[in-house]
Amino acid sequence: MSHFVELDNITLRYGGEDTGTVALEGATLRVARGEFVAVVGPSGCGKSTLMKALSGLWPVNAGTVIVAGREVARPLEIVGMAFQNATLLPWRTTLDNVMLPLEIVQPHRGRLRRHRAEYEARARDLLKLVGLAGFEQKFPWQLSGGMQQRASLCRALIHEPELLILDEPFGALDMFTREELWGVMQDLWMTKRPTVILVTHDLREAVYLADRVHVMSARPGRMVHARTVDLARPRTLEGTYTASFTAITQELREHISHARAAA
Amino acid sequence: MSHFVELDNITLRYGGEDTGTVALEGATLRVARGEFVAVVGPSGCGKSTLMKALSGLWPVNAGTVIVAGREVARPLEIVGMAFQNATLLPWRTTLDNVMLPLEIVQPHRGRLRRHRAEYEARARDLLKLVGLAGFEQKFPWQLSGGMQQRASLCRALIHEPELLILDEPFGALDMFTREELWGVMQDLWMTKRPTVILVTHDLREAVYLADRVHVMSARPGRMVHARTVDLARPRTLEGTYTASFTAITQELREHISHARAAA
Amino acid sequence: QTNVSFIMDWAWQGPQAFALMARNEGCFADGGVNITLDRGFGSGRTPVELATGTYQMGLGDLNPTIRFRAENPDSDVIATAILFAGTPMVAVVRADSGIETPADLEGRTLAAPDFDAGRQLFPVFGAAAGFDHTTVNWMSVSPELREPMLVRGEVDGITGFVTSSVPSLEALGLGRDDLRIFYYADYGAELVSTSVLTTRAFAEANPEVVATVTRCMIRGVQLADADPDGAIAALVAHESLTDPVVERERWQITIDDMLRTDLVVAEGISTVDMDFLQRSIASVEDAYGLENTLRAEDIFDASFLPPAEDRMLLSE
Amino acid sequence: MTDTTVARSAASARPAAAPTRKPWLASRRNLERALPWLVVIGLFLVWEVGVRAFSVPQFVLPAPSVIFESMWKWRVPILDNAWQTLFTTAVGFGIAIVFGLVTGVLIGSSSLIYNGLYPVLIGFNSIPKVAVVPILVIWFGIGTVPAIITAFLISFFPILVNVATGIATVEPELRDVLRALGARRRDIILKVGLPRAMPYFFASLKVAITVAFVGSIIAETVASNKGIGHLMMVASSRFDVPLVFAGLLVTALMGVAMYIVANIVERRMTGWATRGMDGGMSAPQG
Amino acid sequence: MTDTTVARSAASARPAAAPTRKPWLASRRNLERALPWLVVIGLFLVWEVGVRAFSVPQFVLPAPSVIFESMWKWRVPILDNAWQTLFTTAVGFGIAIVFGLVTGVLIGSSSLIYNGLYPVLIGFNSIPKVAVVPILVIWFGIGTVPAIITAFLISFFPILVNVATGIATVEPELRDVLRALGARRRDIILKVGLPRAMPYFFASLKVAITVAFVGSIIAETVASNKGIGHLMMVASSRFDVPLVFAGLLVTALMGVAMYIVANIVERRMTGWATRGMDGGMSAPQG
Ligand SMILES: Nc1ncnc2c1ncn2[C@@H]1O[C@H](COP(=O)(O)OP(=O)(O)OP(=O)(O)O)[C@@H](O)[C@H]1O
Ligand SMILES: Nc1ncnc2c1ncn2[C@@H]1O[C@H](COP(=O)(O)OP(=O)(O)OP(=O)(O)O)[C@@H](O)[C@H]1O
Ligand SMILES: Cc1ncc(C[n+]2csc(CCO)c2C)c(N)n1
Ligand SMILES: [Mg+2]
Ligand SMILES: [Mg+2]
Repeated sequence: MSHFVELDNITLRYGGEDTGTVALEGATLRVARGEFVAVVGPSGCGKSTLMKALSGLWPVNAGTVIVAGREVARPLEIVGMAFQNATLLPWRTTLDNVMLPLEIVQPHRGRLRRHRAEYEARARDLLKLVGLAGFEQKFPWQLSGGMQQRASLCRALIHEPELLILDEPFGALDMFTREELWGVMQDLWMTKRPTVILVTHDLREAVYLADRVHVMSARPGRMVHARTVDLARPRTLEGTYTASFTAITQELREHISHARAAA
Repeated sequence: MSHFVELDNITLRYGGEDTGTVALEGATLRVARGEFVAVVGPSGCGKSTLMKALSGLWPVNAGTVIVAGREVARPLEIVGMAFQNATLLPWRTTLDNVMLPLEIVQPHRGRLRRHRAEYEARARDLLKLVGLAGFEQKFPWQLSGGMQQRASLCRALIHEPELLILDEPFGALDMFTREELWGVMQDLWMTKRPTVILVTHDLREAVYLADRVHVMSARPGRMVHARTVDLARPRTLEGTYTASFTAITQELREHISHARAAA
Repeated sequence: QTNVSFIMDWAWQGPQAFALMARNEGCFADGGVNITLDRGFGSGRTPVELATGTYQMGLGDLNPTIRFRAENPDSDVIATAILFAGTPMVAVVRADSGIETPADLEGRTLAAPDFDAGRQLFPVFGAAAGFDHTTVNWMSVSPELREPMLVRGEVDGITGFVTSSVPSLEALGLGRDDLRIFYYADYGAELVSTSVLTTRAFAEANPEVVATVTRCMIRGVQLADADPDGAIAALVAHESLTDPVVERERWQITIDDMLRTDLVVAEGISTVDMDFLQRSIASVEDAYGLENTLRAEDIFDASFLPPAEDRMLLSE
Repeated sequence: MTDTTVARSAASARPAAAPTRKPWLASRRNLERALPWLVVIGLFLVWEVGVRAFSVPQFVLPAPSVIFESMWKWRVPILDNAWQTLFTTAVGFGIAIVFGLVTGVLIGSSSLIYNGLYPVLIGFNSIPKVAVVPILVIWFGIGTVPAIITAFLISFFPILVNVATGIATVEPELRDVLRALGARRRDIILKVGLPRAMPYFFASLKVAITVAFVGSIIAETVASNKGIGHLMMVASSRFDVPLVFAGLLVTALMGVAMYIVANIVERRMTGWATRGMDGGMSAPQG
Repeated sequence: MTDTTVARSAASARPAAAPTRKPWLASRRNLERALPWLVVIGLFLVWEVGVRAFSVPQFVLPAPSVIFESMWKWRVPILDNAWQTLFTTAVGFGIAIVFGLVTGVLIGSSSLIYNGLYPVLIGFNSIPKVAVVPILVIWFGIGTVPAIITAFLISFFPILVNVATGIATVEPELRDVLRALGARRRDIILKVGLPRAMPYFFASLKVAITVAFVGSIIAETVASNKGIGHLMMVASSRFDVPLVFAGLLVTALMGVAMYIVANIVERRMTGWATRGMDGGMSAPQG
């Protein structure tokens, strides 16, 4: 079976042949359509770089990146991406930032003008879902760090992309807001079934959300371990305290520990 | 006894009298010299705002802010601050970013030119301590998110300030790097004994590091609970799995849960 | 040695070469004057430069100075010699334009800069030649556009100095045969031209210096008239950008049309008929709508001139 | 740029001082509003006194009072000619904005075009436009067209340079937000490049407006029967120095008027860049 | 701005294309280097052919060949005068940089000064500098000084505007980094304001250099015995249009030369702003 996302043995180097930083070397990752995959690994190992490679934002130096059956040469319309930093556009209000993808991506782009109210309602609903109701007309710099991150998540979701790339989308949130959003993410995934690739430092988060968790080595990053999470869906917060759950996090923990030590 | 840091019943509003966002209302916090205090609370509750108020970066609308016995009207030289976003200056290398406070704060400022090599060695040591050896000459945008955060932490520490204000300094790090840096922080605190105020979302982190943990209410933020952590020092990672430790985190957890629900 | 800074009436061209000849001969130095000769920017600028003290002495067509004096009664710019008695002011039309007499200019369009003396004294020409100058339409252009406008037929004629317009038109491909040139003087306009200027205050404080400079300027004209090629050679030596052929012609026109009036040939350079000058002043004042207040003696002081025998032309 | 009221949100201004200092704040705002007038009036006073004290002759530097007198005396032709110049300048400036934006975007977004065009543009702009006007007059005849073209030629370059720089220095992170959506180049420029470049675009307008006036006026001095340039030419040809200065003063006034218009638009569009704060480097209370 | 080699670090360039495309890349870099020449040569060719085809008279627009001929014929005085103009311009420009930086910092960092000075500066800059030269001549005499002052007066404003904008739009987050250290205002400007404003400072230099040339040349046409302005005056007063154009061409060349100098300095100092990448909006492979 051909995979929806297929990174094959990629190498990615920032800068020149000799002097550059090799961020990824021989990284391979396959994700089926509709799968939810998490990527974990030590800081600076190349997780964000991997996301940039697979979204087509940065060309690889070796290996192939195939998404939806075609080699990725430039970024695709079917992707929704939440960056590690919120990177909201400072000249747009929160609402306008969230609605940005609708101005770019078809078919919304063509429909936006006529169906503006409908789309705006959708954006407001999303913002409400992440707890940002009432902040629609604020500018990004009027939001707290965690609020910016949540707005950025909404921007990744608004156009209901087939492939979701989320780079630490909950990193700046307190535990409760975070857990609430896990639930939101899981609901969303179970109803729309996008393909999701999530980068996180939180193993509980990875195991709660993902079908499979990949562990990366220290830089230059490559996949050193993959763990399928076969817990039943929908998963609950209580479930994260069960033994089977903690066994998985414990296993992953060890692998990361090795990956770090090996560097 | 007069405290080193004394925030008394402060109100802070972004923007105008009627239209502005009230971020803090009636927040009170007292920290003795040499104490290590953590502040936790839901996203958007005003933690960063509290830090800005107490560092003198943003004037309060009501109440008093006293640091080292004097009312804070403008930022003080004795403060070292790590912002929630790394905010490294993009035109400086990592090393130069870390050395920035030395160019500003006395007595280093006056000594820097003559003792450059010595100071540079100190900066390199610090960078090495947080795992950034070899990245001294890279520009900030050539670092990963977690690496930027670590460099920003070094910048807060380099001039050995009396008062350390750390706004989620470990948020973008994987668990292992984070735990390693907890140890680094604890060592540093135990040897130099600065006054530290730490904002975090991680209760384990708060309890591991702090003498006291303050819980903030949802916006407009104020202190709703304070918990003294009377665990022995130096604390160990194993210690975080003990019952007495988890009892404290559990207690704090409940308070935050209430604080969120009340909003 | 007394330092004198002297501003010419225009850039270094054929008509300005004489001053260099006098200097090269050592006339100024022998007279105890250390002279600095600077290019000028039009006769209108010279009285202003003198009045502000930027320069002590200068060269310029007398008409703008008359006007300056009349409009600034406090100022004391005077002429100590009139080097070129014949006015170079002309109106030029194309020979094939059907304009045969000045009167045919009525209702036509002429191009000239606003500050062009020929344009400003056009009323004098109109009065002398007997036509209604107010019916003429003017087009304001910068000097470098004046002749091209005529060449391209966008205007019926131009006004200007014969010394500048005719060589320019030739350079643009219109020879004398293609042109009809109306000399203001030919129709009875009583105007004089290029003069040595200074302020009365300076002249009274430094009478010998002024006398020397005045004498040497006349000497320079004598030399340049007698040896036109030598004058151009001096010019080329001074201003490396000079095109000798054009400047030789320009100087020749100046000699023929401005220098050698009957009076000058007979009695020497700067022989001034004070009645003529008074009438000339009146006509300038009329042209500008000023009251007739300026007297010839106030603006021309003959006392610094050398004796008549030293002012005779050397040639012939 | 240094506005305290912001577009779309008044909720963003930093409290410039603790509430107890309000009266001082109020007077500071008043001071800010009054300051340009004070500076101008002060300037004129110094000028007037200086001219009188040293009894500078009128044809060197007329006193402001004399200039105002002349302005009043010739108000009808001055207004007439000023109107012409304002029109010419506005048209030329308008074309310059469009052209400067488009070319700026092209140059800023492609290093090929940058390398190919910049040196040529620099060369062209080092040439004094006075020298080009005669050619324009010969091509387009005497009148408004050469002046408009001159105003355009002289003023598009500052706009172009700043737009190009703004586009070229957009933070890659912001650009990547759009790129990740598969946005076309055009969209990236419209949604990120141009908004990001706006503060510098408006900065360039301040320069461009002033040079546009210079452009149309020098064109008018070279060949025109209308406009402030023509008026100043006529005035100087009859030694009416006060009228020349009246023309200059009117030009300055028109420049300031156009600046105020641009400034209003700027405040609406680029409040985000200063986060609606007092644009200074100073601490709120410092 | 669109440089691919960066200050202090070569390790930052995005791979502009996959390795397999290297040959094309190489030829692209060559193309970039050759393009300005190609554009200039192309321009001259079109010009030459156009002039010949329509047999445009020389006084309207001389053909490049004629201009080059004239350039060669008068090479000695041209070089002489060009040197003078280059010197004058460089001095005036140098003063303008210092003054523009200082005033830009003041205006950018204080809304009081901004409000007080900007309108006056706009007004002053709307005035054609030609009109100011005669006054300068009366004060300083004919010669180099008025030309230097004119070059300065005309070129400080673009620098000032961009420095002020750069300082005023510094991200408050970056400013807070310094403020939190209790840094003095001067330090904040030196360590954050100015570095942040550098890309726009250099952008403004491109404009300022060109207008500095314009300034010294117009001053020379009004009051000087030397310089390209003087040369063009002499040439135009005898209708030597090819020589006028030769003067213009030499000016353009000098402008480009100064630009190249500024560009080299810029590349060293502002590589960070484009992250050392091709400064375009385009995708690495797009
Ligand atoms: N633009 C860039 N230029 C040069 N080097 C870079 C660039 N971006 C990242 N790197 C380097 O690539 C390596 C991997 O970075 P990456 O951002 O992918 O790490 P990460 O796994 O996302 O880390 P973190 O968990 O801290 O976000 C790092 O060593 C970093 O220094
Ligand atoms: N510059 C600003 N202008 C206007 N409002 C602001 C500004 N900064 C913060 N706020 C508002 O103040 C409130 C508190 O923000 P703050 O950044 O202090 O939250 P926080 O507790 O740090 O949250 P987080 O955990 O998400 O970082 C938020 O509602 C935010 O919208
Ligand atoms: C008002 C006025 N003054 C001077 C000139 C310049 N000019 C050109 S040719 C020439 C020769 C006469 O000596 C002179 C003086 C002018 N055109 N108009
Ligand atoms: Mg990352
Ligand atoms: Mg915060």
